[in-house]
Amino acid sequence: MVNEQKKVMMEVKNIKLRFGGVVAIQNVSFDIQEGEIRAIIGPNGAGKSSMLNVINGFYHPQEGEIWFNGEKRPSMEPYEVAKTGIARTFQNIALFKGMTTIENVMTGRQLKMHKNFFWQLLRYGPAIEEEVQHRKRCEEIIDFLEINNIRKTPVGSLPYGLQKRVELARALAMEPELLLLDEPMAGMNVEEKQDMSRFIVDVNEEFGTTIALIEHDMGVVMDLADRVVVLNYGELLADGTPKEVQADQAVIDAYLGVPH
Amino acid sequence: MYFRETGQFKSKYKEELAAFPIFEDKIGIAIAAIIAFILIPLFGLPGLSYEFTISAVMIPVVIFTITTLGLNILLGFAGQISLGTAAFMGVGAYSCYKIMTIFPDLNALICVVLSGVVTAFVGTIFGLPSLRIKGFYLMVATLAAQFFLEWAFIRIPWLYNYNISGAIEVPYKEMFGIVLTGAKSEPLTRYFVCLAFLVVLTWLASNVIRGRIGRSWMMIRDMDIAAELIGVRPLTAKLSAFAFSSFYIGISGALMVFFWLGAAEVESFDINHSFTYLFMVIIGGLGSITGSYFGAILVWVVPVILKEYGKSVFGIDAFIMENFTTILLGVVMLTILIVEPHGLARIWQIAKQKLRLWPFPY
Amino acid sequence: MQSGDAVLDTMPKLLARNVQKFGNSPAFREKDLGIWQSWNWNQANEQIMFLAKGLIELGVKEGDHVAVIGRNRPYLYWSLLASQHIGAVPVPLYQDAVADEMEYILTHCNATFAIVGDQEQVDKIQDITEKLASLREIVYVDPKGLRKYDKTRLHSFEDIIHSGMESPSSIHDQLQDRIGKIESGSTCVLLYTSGTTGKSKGVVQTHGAIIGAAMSANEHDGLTKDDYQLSYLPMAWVGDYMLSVGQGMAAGACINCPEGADTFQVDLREVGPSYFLGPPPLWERIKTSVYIRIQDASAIKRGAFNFFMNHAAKVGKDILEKRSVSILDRFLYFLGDIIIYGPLKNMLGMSNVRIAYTAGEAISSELFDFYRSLGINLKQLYGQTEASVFLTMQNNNEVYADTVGKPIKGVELKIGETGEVLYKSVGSFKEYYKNPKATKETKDEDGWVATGDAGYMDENTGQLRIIDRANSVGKLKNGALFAPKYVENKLKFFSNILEAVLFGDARDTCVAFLNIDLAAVGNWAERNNISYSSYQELAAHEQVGKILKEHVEEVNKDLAMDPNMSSCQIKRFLVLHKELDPDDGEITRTRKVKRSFVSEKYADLISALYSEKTSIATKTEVTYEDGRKGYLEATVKIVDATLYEVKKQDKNAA
Amino acid sequence: MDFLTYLLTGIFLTPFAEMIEMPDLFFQALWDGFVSGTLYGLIALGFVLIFKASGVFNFAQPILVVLAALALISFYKMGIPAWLSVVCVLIMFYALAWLIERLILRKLVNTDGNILFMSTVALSFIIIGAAQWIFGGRPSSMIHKELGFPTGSLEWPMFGGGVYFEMLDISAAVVAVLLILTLGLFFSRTKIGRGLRAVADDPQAALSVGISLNQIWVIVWFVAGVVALVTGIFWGARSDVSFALQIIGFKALPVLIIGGFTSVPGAIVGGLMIGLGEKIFEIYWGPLLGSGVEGWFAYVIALGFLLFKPQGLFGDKIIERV
Repeated sequence: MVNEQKKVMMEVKNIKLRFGGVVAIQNVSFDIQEGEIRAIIGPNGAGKSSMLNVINGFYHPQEGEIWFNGEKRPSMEPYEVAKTGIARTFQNIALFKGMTTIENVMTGRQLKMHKNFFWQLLRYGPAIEEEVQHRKRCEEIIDFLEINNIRKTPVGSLPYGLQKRVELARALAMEPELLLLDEPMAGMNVEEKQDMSRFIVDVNEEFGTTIALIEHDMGVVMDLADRVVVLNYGELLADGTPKEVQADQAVIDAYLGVPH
Repeated sequence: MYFRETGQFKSKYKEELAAFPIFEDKIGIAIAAIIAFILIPLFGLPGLSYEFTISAVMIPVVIFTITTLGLNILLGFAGQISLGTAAFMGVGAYSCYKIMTIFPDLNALICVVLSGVVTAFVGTIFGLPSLRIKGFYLMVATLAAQFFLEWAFIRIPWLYNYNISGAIEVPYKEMFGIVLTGAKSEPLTRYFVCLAFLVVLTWLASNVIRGRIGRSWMMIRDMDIAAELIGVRPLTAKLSAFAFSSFYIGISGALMVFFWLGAAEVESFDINHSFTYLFMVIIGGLGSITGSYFGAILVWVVPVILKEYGKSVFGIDAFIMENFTTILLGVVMLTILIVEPHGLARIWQIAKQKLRLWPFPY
Repeated sequence: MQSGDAVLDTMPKLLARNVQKFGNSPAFREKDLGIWQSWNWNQANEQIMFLAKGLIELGVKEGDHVAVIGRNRPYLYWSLLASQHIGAVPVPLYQDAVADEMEYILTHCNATFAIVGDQEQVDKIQDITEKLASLREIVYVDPKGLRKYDKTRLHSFEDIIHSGMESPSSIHDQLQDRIGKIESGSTCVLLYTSGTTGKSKGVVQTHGAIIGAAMSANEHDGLTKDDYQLSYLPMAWVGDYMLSVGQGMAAGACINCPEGADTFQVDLREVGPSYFLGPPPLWERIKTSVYIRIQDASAIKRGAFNFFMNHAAKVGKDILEKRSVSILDRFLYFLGDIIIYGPLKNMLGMSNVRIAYTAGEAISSELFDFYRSLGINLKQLYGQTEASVFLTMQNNNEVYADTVGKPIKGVELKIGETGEVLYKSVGSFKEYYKNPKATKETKDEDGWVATGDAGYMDENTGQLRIIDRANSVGKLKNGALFAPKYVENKLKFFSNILEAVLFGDARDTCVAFLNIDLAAVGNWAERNNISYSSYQELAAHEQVGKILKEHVEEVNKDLAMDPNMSSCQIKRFLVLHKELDPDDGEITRTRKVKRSFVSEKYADLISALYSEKTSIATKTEVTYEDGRKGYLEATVKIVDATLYEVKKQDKNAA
Repeated sequence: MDFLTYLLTGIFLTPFAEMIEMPDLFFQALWDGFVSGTLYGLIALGFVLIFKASGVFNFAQPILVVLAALALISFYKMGIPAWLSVVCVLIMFYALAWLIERLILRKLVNTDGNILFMSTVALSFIIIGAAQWIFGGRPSSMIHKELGFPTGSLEWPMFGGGVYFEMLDISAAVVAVLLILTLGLFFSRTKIGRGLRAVADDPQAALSVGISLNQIWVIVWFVAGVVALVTGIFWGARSDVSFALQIIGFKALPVLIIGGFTSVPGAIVGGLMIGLGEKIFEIYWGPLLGSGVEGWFAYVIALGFLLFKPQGLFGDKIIERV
């Protein structure tokens, strides 16, 4: 929870993103403080996912800067961004269909494993030690998210709710500083939503991971998020605590569809 | 039915990560090894002459398993399609030939390995387009490699030391007093050399695939966007796949010329061979080492044996048998694609799973 | 066991011997984080000593009662042993007991400390803390979810181990001194009986009794340190205590704990134990699951299964008991073993089972023969909490479905006038805790203990045969014998019937309640596409009634063959609209029917059965999983069953 | 130093000098390039047709060309008059199209593209085997004369030399253009044409509006057969009919890369570019690299396109969405 003025982990300054003629994001700036759960909400097509992709280095904004841990971040490729400790889950699931649950979670450890090609060839000594050590870390995460009984099932055959949880496990395996969740509860029933919210809070408290959460369900946003950014048609509409944002007239109009 | 897994529990992660965790699988592998290393060299295959079995069936199938393994790493594990396999085998063969002529006293096996390394470089270069394009377009790019290299094998005399016939002959090589290559070499020794290569390369491949690098390939294959966002650098993953796969294909090319054919013209590296190797991988099963074995055995051994039986038993001449086997290959390929797109490996996996659950269905 | 063991009469001595003789062989194993974590005796001993010292530092004094609640985990078994080492008395409780059940036991034995498995147990105890005046500290093993709890009287298992590790040598001396004080007669464990009759009683067992009974049981079956078993039964049941801690420690065998409650089948297969004990309902559930799963198999598999199973039914038992069998049959059985029996045992995780026991209640011969014909050496044993379980056990070559074996070493049996079985054994209990009256009632001056079961010595097998609970064996109005348990077991043999309750004491005819087995009947309904939305609706379905009528009449025909049992034939019966449930107090945790409670609660149904009514509307109280109470209304139909004449046949036709 | 100068002059100076000196040779090269370009275009058209209509990249198209040519010759040898044997070949193609739809396409209706592509590769193996078995493997000459196509060549004196136009090539070009126009019309105007385009976009949607998928696919494969026949006739006329034709058939792939998979004009323009480029490059730059450059030239150009404009000139852009 955020009480006093905390160190800012990431700051996004007047970002402008265009796809050909279509303006996806129109000079938006906001910050994410360390250890907080920052929600990004807004109607469909407001630019939420695009903003996430900008942070992720998947889209390169035409203008604007991204500051991470106090330094200005040069324009990076997605895998470089991942190295700096930013992980994410996807709106519509992007699991590796050809692998089982445990293998998917192990992929989260790629950045942490370094044993060179020679050792990999022999898979002996340091290489296997590294594999075992990271396998144990994955098992702890599997235990944490209570998906032990689907450890060996191929992810393709898992129900929707469980696939979302495996994706969260994979992101956690990267032990990120900043975790980007793209509508983690889309398409879930009430019980699954409760479980996922509990896990998100646990992750925030147990591992101290800062979380940027895109979510439609206002109920979830209200009780999970410390601060909320509201986007609409690619512009920043409001930024503040859930209560402030809820009372903000511009936000209510945007959601109730006053013609813009 | 065959499996008795009661009491086989894992108390260390290492056991869990082993190549063959279940005891019964270890028995299966041991039986296969006995057949390959002892039974066939001693008795050959039933109904076929011993000489024919070794030099016309076993040596090629072992070599083609290495090729299929290489292509499977590229296509099955890393998801990068390539129609240039035969050409890369050619690179392996010619580079081995050049190495042997430039360094005459170098041991034959080292030459083969070095030719693999050379092919790995060449393969990586031709793998560069995979960074920009994928899927179907990449296939056409590899076709460019295939035709360009075929052209190079004829048009660059340096490759075949300017001898008029344009083909490369195999020099006499021996190691520890055993004659390895050249006319006087025993088929059996050549068979064991190839088999040794296959075993070592399979072990290395299975290690790399189950490790960090193999996982990065599979990530790229399944969902390259997600892989990139998790920290896998597409460039390193794709090019390492091309390099590693070309290393295997280069070695198999060198082995084909120096330990089987005894000489090589360009035709043995043409586009049709590339298609056959592609068939081996697809029929065998993408993304599975055992699949590579099944594919090579089915696609190579069955036609050869059919031709042999056709000739000796039904007296049909080779030409008709040749066509019959091509049709048969096409038909088997189609059935596999329709019935089980993941190839024999998946059929084997399902059968194994059924046996493990016997007598219950789930 | 070797002669030198006479002196091994306390848990600390046993542990010391195991460390000394079997130091590096596995002592405890648990499936956790995907693999089987294991500790050998040296490592286990080290952990137990640290835990003991940690508990001393926590303030556990000699004679204190330490409650141990949670699913089977090595850490909790260590807690039992560590408490014994510091002279305290461990009191294992059922982990799925409801809060007020726990409250009764915790207040009765005024436990001062509690070592629990996870957050669920901590919550239950904290709900009732005001009522537990004596409880001071709680130690939890799994920290998940407990981060935010107020830690004043709550400690993590790691911290206790840690404090024990760093404890000063004075604590060490205190530990040695306390170990020194423990001898054969001191209290080893306090086990609460599942109490089929009213409130459960606390059975005080001494070290000597537990170890004596365990040693003679091990000797009877020749169990060594390699005969391990899977500890899946509730830790509070004497069966688990005797098998895991008693026999395990006595033989130096490894104690294996499953990953969780729901992964029993997978863990059983992975561990592949050679020694297995299970109550009849478990054997029934496994057999039903086999038949249900095989129904969905392909025709060939089903065909092979039925063919070989029939062959096994014919010849299997003889082969197991080494009797002569024709060459063809033996070959067919050998073939069957490769195709069906071997894989079946493998799928059930019982391939390596050398010795399997059924206990707790009688078992139908059909179910019993099913396992023996497969080559699983299932045997009967009889005992009770007060006797540290082991009273009579069958030898490998004298196995029958309806007798419970001969008394083992150190046990003497005699039959009282009322037909009640009495025993004097090395494993007899010291007393009922704070209940001298009950102690005197069950244990007379010269040590004979009343079992509360009626039975007699069978002439031709020389083994004990249990008919029924002493107090429930009654007389019909016309004086004929009324043995409800005997009939109920025959009814429960049918896979469709989960539970049956017979009434007839001091009446002129017998009547019965039946509970359908939702899994089996549900599967049957599905295949005959009969739709049903609830258990109640399926139970009331008239086609289900017809099938159960056939079952009852088959039992009546069977009873008619035995002259002194034919009077127990069922004249009328009804299918209960709700499952008898432990939470409603109708059956115990190990599914034993609480007969008096049931007859009070359903008095209206019983009277309807004895009247001419063909259906009865009733309203019954139901407890839901989270403890809320609700009411269930239903009109239950009553069905008449045909009775059969007593046929003049010789005795052993039964 | 002379090697470098030799190289530079060889690439930049001598070829253009030769062009100017012998314009007729240049025109001749242009004309030959144009003709082979149209034929490449035709083969590519066969690919585009099936890809547009069923989303399947028909790898067996080149072998269909060989099959058509061989069948035609064998029918003729059996004594059937030339034009009648053409009809027989067409009937054969209709039967083949029906079989392919029934045995293969119907079963693989919604599998992913790779598997469909692989099935056409398998199909090509079956056709190779069958064709060799039935028609024998020996190369034989095309019967274009019997079909009444004019032979001999026209000579057009120019700049002191002469540019020869084979009558056959002219008729090939004419027929090709005619075929392209009819197909263009067929696609846009006729009911089946529209149905075809609908199926290509989204088979499920097309089904929902009542277009019978199977019927469409049979027609498409039949039309591809017709194109193959035309290509086979003219291509077989230029060089004799043998299985080598299949290798030339693969040349259509780079054409598709350049022209885009889904556009008919793209196939033709691509074909011409490759045809002309190949001819000119071979004649003027070929000797420098040891000739026989035709084999890989098309692919190298295609590679160039792939790296900068993957969807080709006319193809629709491929967009990656996360």
